[in-house]
Amino acid sequence: MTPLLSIRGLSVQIGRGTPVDGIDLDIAPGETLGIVGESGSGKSLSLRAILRLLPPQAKVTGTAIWNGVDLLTLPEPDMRRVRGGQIAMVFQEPMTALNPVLPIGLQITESLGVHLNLRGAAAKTRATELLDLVGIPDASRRLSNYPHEFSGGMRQRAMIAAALASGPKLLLADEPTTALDVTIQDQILKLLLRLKEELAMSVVIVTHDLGVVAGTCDRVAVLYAGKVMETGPVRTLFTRPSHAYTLGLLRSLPDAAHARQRLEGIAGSPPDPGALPPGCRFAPRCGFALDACRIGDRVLAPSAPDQLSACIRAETVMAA
Amino acid sequence: MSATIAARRRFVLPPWSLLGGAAILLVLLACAVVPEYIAPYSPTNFDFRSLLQPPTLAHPFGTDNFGRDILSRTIWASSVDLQIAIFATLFPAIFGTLVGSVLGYVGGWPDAIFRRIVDVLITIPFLVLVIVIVAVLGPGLGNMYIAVSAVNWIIYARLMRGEVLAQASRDYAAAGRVMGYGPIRIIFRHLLPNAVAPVLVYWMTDMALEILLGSSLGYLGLGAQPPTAEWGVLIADGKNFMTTAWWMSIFPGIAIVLAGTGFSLLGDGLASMLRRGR
Amino acid sequence: MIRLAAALLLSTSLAFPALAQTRGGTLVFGRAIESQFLDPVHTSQNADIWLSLNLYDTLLLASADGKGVEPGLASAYKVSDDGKTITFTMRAGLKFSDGSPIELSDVKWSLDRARTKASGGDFAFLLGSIESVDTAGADQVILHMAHPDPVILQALATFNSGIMPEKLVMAAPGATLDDKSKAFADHPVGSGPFMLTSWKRNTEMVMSKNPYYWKDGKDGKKLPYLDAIRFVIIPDDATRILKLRAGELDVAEFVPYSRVAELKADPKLDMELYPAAQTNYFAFNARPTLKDGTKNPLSDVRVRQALNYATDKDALIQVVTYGTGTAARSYMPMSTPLSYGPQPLYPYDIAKAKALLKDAGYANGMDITCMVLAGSQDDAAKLATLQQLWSQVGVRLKIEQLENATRLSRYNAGDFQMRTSLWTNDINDPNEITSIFAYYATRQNNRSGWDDKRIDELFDQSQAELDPAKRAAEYKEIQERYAEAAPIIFAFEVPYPVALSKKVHDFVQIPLGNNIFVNTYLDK
Amino acid sequence: MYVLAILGRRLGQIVATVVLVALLIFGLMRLLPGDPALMLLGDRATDASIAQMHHDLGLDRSVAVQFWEFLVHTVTLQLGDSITMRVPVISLVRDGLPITLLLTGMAAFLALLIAVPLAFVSALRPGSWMDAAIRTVAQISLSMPVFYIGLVLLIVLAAGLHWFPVGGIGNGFFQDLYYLFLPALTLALSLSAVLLRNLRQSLLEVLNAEYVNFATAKGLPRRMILTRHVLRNAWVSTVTLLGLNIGSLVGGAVITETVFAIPGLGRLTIDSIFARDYPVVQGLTMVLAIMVSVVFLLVDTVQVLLDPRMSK
Repeated sequence: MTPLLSIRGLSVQIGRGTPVDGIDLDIAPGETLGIVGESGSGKSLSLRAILRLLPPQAKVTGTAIWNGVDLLTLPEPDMRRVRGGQIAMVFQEPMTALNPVLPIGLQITESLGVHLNLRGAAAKTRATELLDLVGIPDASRRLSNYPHEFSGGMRQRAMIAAALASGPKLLLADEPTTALDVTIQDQILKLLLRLKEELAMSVVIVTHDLGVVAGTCDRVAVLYAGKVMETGPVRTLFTRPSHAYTLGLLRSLPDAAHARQRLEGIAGSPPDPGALPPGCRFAPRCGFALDACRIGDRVLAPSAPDQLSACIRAETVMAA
Repeated sequence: MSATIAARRRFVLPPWSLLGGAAILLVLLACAVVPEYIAPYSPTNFDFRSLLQPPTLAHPFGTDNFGRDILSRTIWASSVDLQIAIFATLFPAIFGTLVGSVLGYVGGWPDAIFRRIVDVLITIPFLVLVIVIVAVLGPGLGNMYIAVSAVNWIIYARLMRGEVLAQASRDYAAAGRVMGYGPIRIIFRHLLPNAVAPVLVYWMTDMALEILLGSSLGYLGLGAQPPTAEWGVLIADGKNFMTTAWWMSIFPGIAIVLAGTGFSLLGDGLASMLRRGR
Repeated sequence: MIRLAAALLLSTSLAFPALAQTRGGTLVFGRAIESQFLDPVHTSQNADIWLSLNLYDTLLLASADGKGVEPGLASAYKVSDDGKTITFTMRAGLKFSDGSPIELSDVKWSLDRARTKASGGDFAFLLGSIESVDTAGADQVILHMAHPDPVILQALATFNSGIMPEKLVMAAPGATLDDKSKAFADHPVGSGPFMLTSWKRNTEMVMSKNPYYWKDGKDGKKLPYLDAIRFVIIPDDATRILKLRAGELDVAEFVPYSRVAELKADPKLDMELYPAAQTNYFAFNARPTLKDGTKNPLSDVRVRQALNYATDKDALIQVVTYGTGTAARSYMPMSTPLSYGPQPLYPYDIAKAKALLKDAGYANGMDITCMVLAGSQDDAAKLATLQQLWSQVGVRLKIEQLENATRLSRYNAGDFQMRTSLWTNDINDPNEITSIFAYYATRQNNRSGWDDKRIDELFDQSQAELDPAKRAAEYKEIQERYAEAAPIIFAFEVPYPVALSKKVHDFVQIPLGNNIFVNTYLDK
Repeated sequence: MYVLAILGRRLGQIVATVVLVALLIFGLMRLLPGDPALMLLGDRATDASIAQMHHDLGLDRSVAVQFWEFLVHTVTLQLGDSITMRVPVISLVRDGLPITLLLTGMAAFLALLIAVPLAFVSALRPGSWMDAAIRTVAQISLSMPVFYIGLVLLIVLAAGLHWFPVGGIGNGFFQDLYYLFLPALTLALSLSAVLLRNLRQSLLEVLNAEYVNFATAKGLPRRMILTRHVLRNAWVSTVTLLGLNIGSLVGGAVITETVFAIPGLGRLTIDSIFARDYPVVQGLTMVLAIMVSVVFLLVDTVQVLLDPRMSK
């Protein structure tokens, strides 16, 4: 099956550092892909690099093939049609992602005008439907409200409505639940899954919350210091990780795959993107590391069916 | 992620602006402290053999209508102007900061009174108020400091009050209260150090502003009194000669711009350092 | 090339000056200060005095040389032999600027008002010798004098004797004469060659031609030549000159001396230095003790003389006036009638100064404090020069910078040691300046506290002295005694620096400062 | 009627402020050494003429009586008569206020006109040579005394190139606009430098804000993002700053009006302080205080319009 979006060698360079360093990922139609990693692992950057949302200081290289064209070199006007129209994105903090001085309704309809040429009453009707769809009661009245008049969960719903307004084929969700209460998190995740079915989209969820991945994703990619450590179906990867880092992540959780909490259990801290260690970037913190781990480049290699790992000690890890 | 980029940028910039600002100000400070070793001529002695000379090797900045060397006057003026920058702002900055931090924390009726005072003082044009006070006390720099101090502390107090209000609502202040610290300790050990950054930055801008105010008062005859050399007064002296002896006003003008640039670079640098520190 | 052509054009126009006066046009005059009040009797500021004669004509006019008088609204006058009656014959058909006739009653009323202490303001003393004013027949105005007054004719040519319309003043709103005068002075109607047509305070004042003015021009038609004068207020010297050079002004007054040379070199301008009855001096407090109780060395005449010798007038003239001034020869400006001064007073002489100081017991020098006007570049230059000069005789001169209002208060209270000063005559006679400078009763001799009974006596005599020779002798003695006593530093006289566009002709600022526009005309 | 209540309270505050301003200025003016009579009489003053003038001006009455008269004047908004010009202060206000309003208004407008586009250019390419050039020019105009900027503009643009008249005011509104352009520009330059600094900073913050990323991610055209999402937010702090600077704008007008020979209230205020013309100083500071208070009120209103969060 042809992937919906195919990313090859995606790198982001900022100053002397390379926080994203050659990432390869494929997203299949209808699939939900999770990207996990500690903060600073480059997961958010990668996501934003795809939609070219990074400031000019950030140099992005590689390819991201969408419908046969490379998003990273697409002319700006064409790129604008892709953004929102074909690939949408929701952000972590709805409070900052929604413009505080504009009414919610306007922030939904402006995208309708640009992509679907819907304006005036028609746009308003559609916006009401969208707010309905994301489960905001009394939608038509709420259009004129400002973000500060919404609760946290409602804001996130409103942002999702604004993002999905023009019927995209792919939704990039950047830590969509991190800023929310646990009870609300569930509602939002359920909403995303429902919308995914109803709108027949693919979804990429970036998160540091393994629980979110376990509950929603089909496939998962684990990022560390700007590189993909391991990818594979959620079930197999969580039960039999083939990378020492993944194993470390899972072990750091009291009840892996279920409890939602921050990844803090691995001793040491991620390397500075400006001063990366040679060899495997996880090696300095890794309990499995050998001398061989500290030299040479790592490539993803199959470690199990559908599962790729960059760990030369994959077999030992799987056995652990 | 944007945080990462911002952090990188901060990491590069502060040394530049801070060092640049400090370098400029150090040069001015040298001129201010030992002008007699730097200036080639006396700043006040007339020389009727060289009136209104354009810049030459002997007089790099030219001479004025009394034959005084502009370079020497500009150098000597730096001590007066740095004095203005410091003395006109020192009291307002310190007093205003103290008052503002106390008011921001205490609130209540002292705060209400303060807000009334602010209302009154900011509705009278600053220059008008300063002129009236200077006229009451008599012209001259000393009285200008008093006049500016009487009015300007308000700005610092306002700034500080706002910052402290914001800081006081944060967790550590509450934690301090729970631990039974007195208000004075909370204000001065916890709130003030955290809230002082914008005040410091404004202080730097204010120094440049006061030099300008000094020159405005000089223009109206209320600032530094001749034959004292002060940049603003030097510019005002040169105003009648702008078409015939441009050097009289241009060089002191450049000095003011330099000093202003120095202060604002220093302010920018301090700001980013403090922001990084937080 | 273009500049050369312009220069050629200019030189031809210089070679063949326009012969005839052209009529019409509006003269734009840049003023440094605004008039305040246009009632000639209540006028005390130079800005008001200097324009007053254009609005209010007087019975007599000062002659061009400033020493005598010539007929004005009165076509002839006759002084009786005992000097106690003066009869004026008024011109026929005189009218105010609104077209109403100037009645004899208007003349009587105006002079009565101007000479009475209660209604006459600060200059009533000029007319103090008049006992009563009478009219007779159709055109006679008769002054009965309390005593003969040698100055009365000059006084009648002075601004406060301007003739005003009684009916219109009395018809102006207001309960008292003062209130009426206020209301009237806002929209005055007068007898001068011009009339006020609009006045936006702090902006501009427009005077237009009074169509009923009596005097004929050289072309046989009624004066003035100009249609109007627009006075524009431009307080900043630099701006005023820029505006003149940009052609937006025809005349700019009070050109700083520092720019006289530059403007003289401008081929499009006439830089005029009109002789002025104006003198620069430093006033001393000559009382034995100062307000704070300390001993005042300036009470010793030797010290005052020494300081005069220690002052290099030429240096002052160079520094302050860029060479445009002349050294003082008397306390009064030399254009004052009866002024006496064979040579500049107290030529620069350090040795003499030192000797006098030693004699007075100040061989080791002393401290003197001088009040100056804050922000005045002239004062700053004067004091910087004095500091350098006097340091050579051991005098340490301290400068006290004061804002004008404070300075005046301190001065009037006698709370000063020395100050910078400038005097301008308002009348073509030595009596005004003498009464202020040398006659104790008026105001303690210019607040100096110095007193000379003999001068007081001479002055009293001169006030009623009709014999010109005797009067001249009295004033000569007064001036000699004053010079000897040196209650001031005799410094220098300065001219009025006025820059005019070349197209302006026959404008004059007389030594008293009055701007005379009646003969002024503009090239088309 | 919530709005009306707020407005009412604000008006009350303004009245209280203006009365306090009047009291403060009355007190300060009585502390001033100097005597208006001497200013009027000058060097010709004699003891008799001074006493007469004191009586004429009502200055021989006790301070308490003068204060009472002043209070009555203040409450009835009768500002009294000028001592030096002998005309009602209110007529001076009537002549001068429109000019000062126009001058400061134009200056504020020009300052925005200069600051906003330049701040955009600067903030969109931070660190570029354009950014550096703009910030340098801003620093220079911020460091130059107002009278110097004014004279330079006069010499170059008016006297040199003849694009503008050298000072003064025109006849009628549209000519005034032309005459006041240079002085307004003079005032605007330093203000625009202040605004530019601030606006650039807020633009940098806003441009990095998540809602701008979100707007971009929605596929909105760049221009729409800048005008609708970026500018609107950056406005809030700029308008606040502009409001806070109105007082200093009026202060700057004092100097500008002198340099450009403009008969506004600023110059008149200073001249009257120097002349000890108490009624004029008192009247004008009150009028200026009212003017500044109204501007503050406007600023608050605009802030609420720009940022709905402020209405809380």
